[in-house]
Amino acid sequence: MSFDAKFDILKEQFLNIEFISEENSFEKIRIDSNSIVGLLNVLKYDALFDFDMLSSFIAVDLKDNFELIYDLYSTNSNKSLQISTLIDRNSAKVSSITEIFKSAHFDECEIFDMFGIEFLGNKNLKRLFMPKEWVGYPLRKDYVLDDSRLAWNSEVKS
Amino acid sequence: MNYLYYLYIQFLAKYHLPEAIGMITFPLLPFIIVAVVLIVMVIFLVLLERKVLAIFTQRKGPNRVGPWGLFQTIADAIKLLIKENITPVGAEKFMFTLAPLLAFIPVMAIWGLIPFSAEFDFISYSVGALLFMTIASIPILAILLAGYASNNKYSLLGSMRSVAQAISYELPFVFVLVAVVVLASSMNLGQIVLAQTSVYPFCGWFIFPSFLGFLIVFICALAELNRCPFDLPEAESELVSGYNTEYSGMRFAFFFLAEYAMMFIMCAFIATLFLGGYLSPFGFYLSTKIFGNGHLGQILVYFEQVFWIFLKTFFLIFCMMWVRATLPRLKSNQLMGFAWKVLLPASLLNLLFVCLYKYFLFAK
Amino acid sequence: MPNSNQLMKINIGPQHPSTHGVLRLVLELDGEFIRSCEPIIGYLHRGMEKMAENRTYLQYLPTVDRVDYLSGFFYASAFCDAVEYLAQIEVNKSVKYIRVLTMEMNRLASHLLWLGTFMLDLGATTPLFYCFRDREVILSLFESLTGQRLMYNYYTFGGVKHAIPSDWLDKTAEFVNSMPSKIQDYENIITKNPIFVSRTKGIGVITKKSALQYSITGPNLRASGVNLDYRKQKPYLIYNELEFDSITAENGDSFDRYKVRVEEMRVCLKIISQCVDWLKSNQGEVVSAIKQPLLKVPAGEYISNVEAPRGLCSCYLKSDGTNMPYRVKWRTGSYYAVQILPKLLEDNLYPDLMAIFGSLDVILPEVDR
Amino acid sequence: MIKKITKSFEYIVALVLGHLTVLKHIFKKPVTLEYPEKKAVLNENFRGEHALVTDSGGNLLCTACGTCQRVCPSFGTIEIEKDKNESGKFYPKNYSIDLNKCIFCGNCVNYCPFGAIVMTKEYELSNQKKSSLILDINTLKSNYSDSIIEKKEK
Repeated sequence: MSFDAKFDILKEQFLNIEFISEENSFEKIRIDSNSIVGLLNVLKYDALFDFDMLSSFIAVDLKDNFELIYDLYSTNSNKSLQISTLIDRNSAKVSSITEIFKSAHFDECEIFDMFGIEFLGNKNLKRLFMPKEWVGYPLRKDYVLDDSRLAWNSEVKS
Repeated sequence: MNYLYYLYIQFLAKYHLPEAIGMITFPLLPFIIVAVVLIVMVIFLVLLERKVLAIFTQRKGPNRVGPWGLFQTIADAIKLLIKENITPVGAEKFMFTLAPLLAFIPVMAIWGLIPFSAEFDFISYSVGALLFMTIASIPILAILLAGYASNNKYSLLGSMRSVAQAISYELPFVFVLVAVVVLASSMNLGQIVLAQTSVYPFCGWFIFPSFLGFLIVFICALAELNRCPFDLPEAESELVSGYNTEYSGMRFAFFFLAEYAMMFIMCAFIATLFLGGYLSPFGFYLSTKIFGNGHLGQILVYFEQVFWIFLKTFFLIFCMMWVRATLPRLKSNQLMGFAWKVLLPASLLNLLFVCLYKYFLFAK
Repeated sequence: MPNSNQLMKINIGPQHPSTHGVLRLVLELDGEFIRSCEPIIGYLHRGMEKMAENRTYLQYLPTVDRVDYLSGFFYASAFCDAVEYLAQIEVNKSVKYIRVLTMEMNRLASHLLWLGTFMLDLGATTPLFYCFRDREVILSLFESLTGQRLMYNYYTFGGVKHAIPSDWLDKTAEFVNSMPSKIQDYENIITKNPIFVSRTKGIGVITKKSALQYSITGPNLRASGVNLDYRKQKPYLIYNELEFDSITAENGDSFDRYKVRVEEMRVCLKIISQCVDWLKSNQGEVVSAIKQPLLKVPAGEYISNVEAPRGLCSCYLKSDGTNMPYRVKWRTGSYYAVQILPKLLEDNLYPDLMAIFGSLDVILPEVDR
Repeated sequence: MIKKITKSFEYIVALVLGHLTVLKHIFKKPVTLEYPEKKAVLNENFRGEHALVTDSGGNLLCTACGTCQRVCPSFGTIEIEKDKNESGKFYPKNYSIDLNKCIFCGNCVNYCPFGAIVMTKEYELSNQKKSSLILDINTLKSNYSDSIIEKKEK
């Protein structure tokens, strides 16, 4: 069962699903953000795909929108697959996948902490690393590092 | 002993002091010696523990303060003396200060009970062993008092647990003590040691008929002293740092010294019970061979006996440190279960065996 | 279940003797039993991913060792692997062998430190000194090879900083021959010890399903029976040429995690001796040819996977053609091990906290990045 | 019941074996190094305190090109004041390294095109004042001459 045949099965179930392989980059399956949960459910529980581990959950700020990359891995068939979605920058909301993969809770809290992306359905979404009262989302490209407390900003040479 | 008394009177006469003073002060002499030897012994023991643990792990141990680090413990003691004695708010003042004393004083009392040689048997009661057990359990009350008086929820919990542990390990200890008393058919420690004499080296000792008893007593001593596999109360630094949380300065030093003094005396007690106290392992005394049987030989026999009991005690202390170097800590529920489910039946079994051994061997 | 007001809420850390760094656990205790636990992390967050975005590739390389200061080589190798893939920099075989050799020695050192501190948590003091005595030999070997004991900065793109000193391989071979007896010593003291066995057998069991749910990787996963070792499944560098086996155990409790790691130490020794023999027999040009400081990497993205001592370490690198990385994301093993901790601690005795947490081999710089 | 006895017998054997392995270490030499009296032997590429290389004539090899500044991972550690001497060659009028920020990674040594900066084996750098941790050009020069003398003694 080659990968293309499997991909065709997915094509029928999901509307705007496309296969991307840019130059000098790994192949990704691009899908829009509101049908992510459906796709991951199929990929995990369907015996055909059986991707049972979310190895890593990456968010990237592409200046005009965010990209979420789900790096799945299947222990039985030793294959890994990357799913990617694009989220609009100012209304950054996506449904949470903690029901499917429990490991995503920490990742989602971190991405919310660093990028400000809201994960609907995640029970206690809170800042993971930054202190509770921190303002702004540090890993965004437009985040200005002007906090006077940071070491190299303070001009005082003791 | 009268020869020593005669020497002492002559010594006083040289400074033309009347003989009456000699008569009064002579009984005091042993207790002064005991106090000095105890303090020196405890200071040396604290250092010995750190040195022995260092040798086990291929390290050098403290060697900066004084030659081979001998003054290390004195330096620690001075440091503790200088530190401020903090009494927590809301603590029972009187009981808070009483607890460390209550932990240390009984240890001084028990010291006299143990026969260091045929002559240096300072307090020889006909019920020596029983008296030892009663006084040895007073420090457990001190732990309870310390936990209650320091008005700290955690130290109360910690002291409760260490008292429960000490009591549940006292029971097997007493049953094995009964077995030894059966063997020696007397409670007086001096008699117990004499009952272990035999012509051939070693084989008179009680460790051979009741080896199981020796193991049980060794384990129970470890538990009573809160030492290695059973050091749950101190190890509770994760949750509760034991009963001496609130203590600082000299009061903490008292608890610390009491623990080491108790260790020394517990080992001395086990040595008298099982390893034949001051009897020399070769069946005869070297000093009579070397210095003949005159007065000098007799006096040196006493001192040689003291040497033998110290040697056996330090061997047992080395074993305790050796166990501390190897074993991890027990969990709290295993701790209790081990005492009641394993040690108690084993001590009864040992008692049964010893009685049978005594009946068949001495029945005729 | 007693209502929650009877529970005693205490928190352990962030400064605490046995939290291996600055982790804070808020525990709710019902007498002796732990009812709930909530890890609070972020005390050691240094912004590794933000730092990458305003530093050139060569400037970022030394900070990569600090993602997990006990296994610096793995993270440097993951980052170098990603940059070399994107910039199509060729790396010859002897450099690969040096990387595998130093990584396996680093894994051995990290496992030794884990064993020492794990036994210290359980109360046995001497294994700590034995493990540190052996780890000291490895650290002094690293110091003579790279110049520092923990922060190596030895790998660069396309090779290593400087060649191996002359007698270094012989000293390593001598060390490898002396190690098996030492590991046997640890086994004698610990493995069959009744107190250790009763404190770790059947405690903190991670089932195969929940391990995959929480994406646990590395020795913790292999102890639960899943044979996932990235050196075997997705061989990188020259692991396909080396002959070694990945260790698994069945019931995933603290004892099995201990067993898997001690066996893995022996596997490390086997790999090290193979690498040393190969490196002795054929010399190769090892020093990296890239000397210009402003290395430009063409646009692209890549995920490089490396089997770190605490689980899978994957580095996602996205470059946009300039000399600074556009986005770096580190996936580390302890991050997910801390996440499963509350589930393991439920309804366990309080002293079990040390047995479970120690056996997971969590280290905080990896969690907070 | 028999299983219990064999198990406890196995435990006793394991305990005795554990104790004997620990006892075995009594006869081994201590491995600890008494630091202030005896110092550890360091390899030549040990990364310690920095030093500016001077040729036999006593003038610096450094041409103040600033590569070390660009390669240093922590910003603002190396401060250079460029100047031109009479023969038109650039030389650093002032060159300071701030050890508070330096992480001793060795990038400056590795990527310096002229090999003008070197890391000596000096690692006892603690000091009372933070300002004395900022090495100016004279201390860097004297470091190099000290390390040369040291090499000669060996």
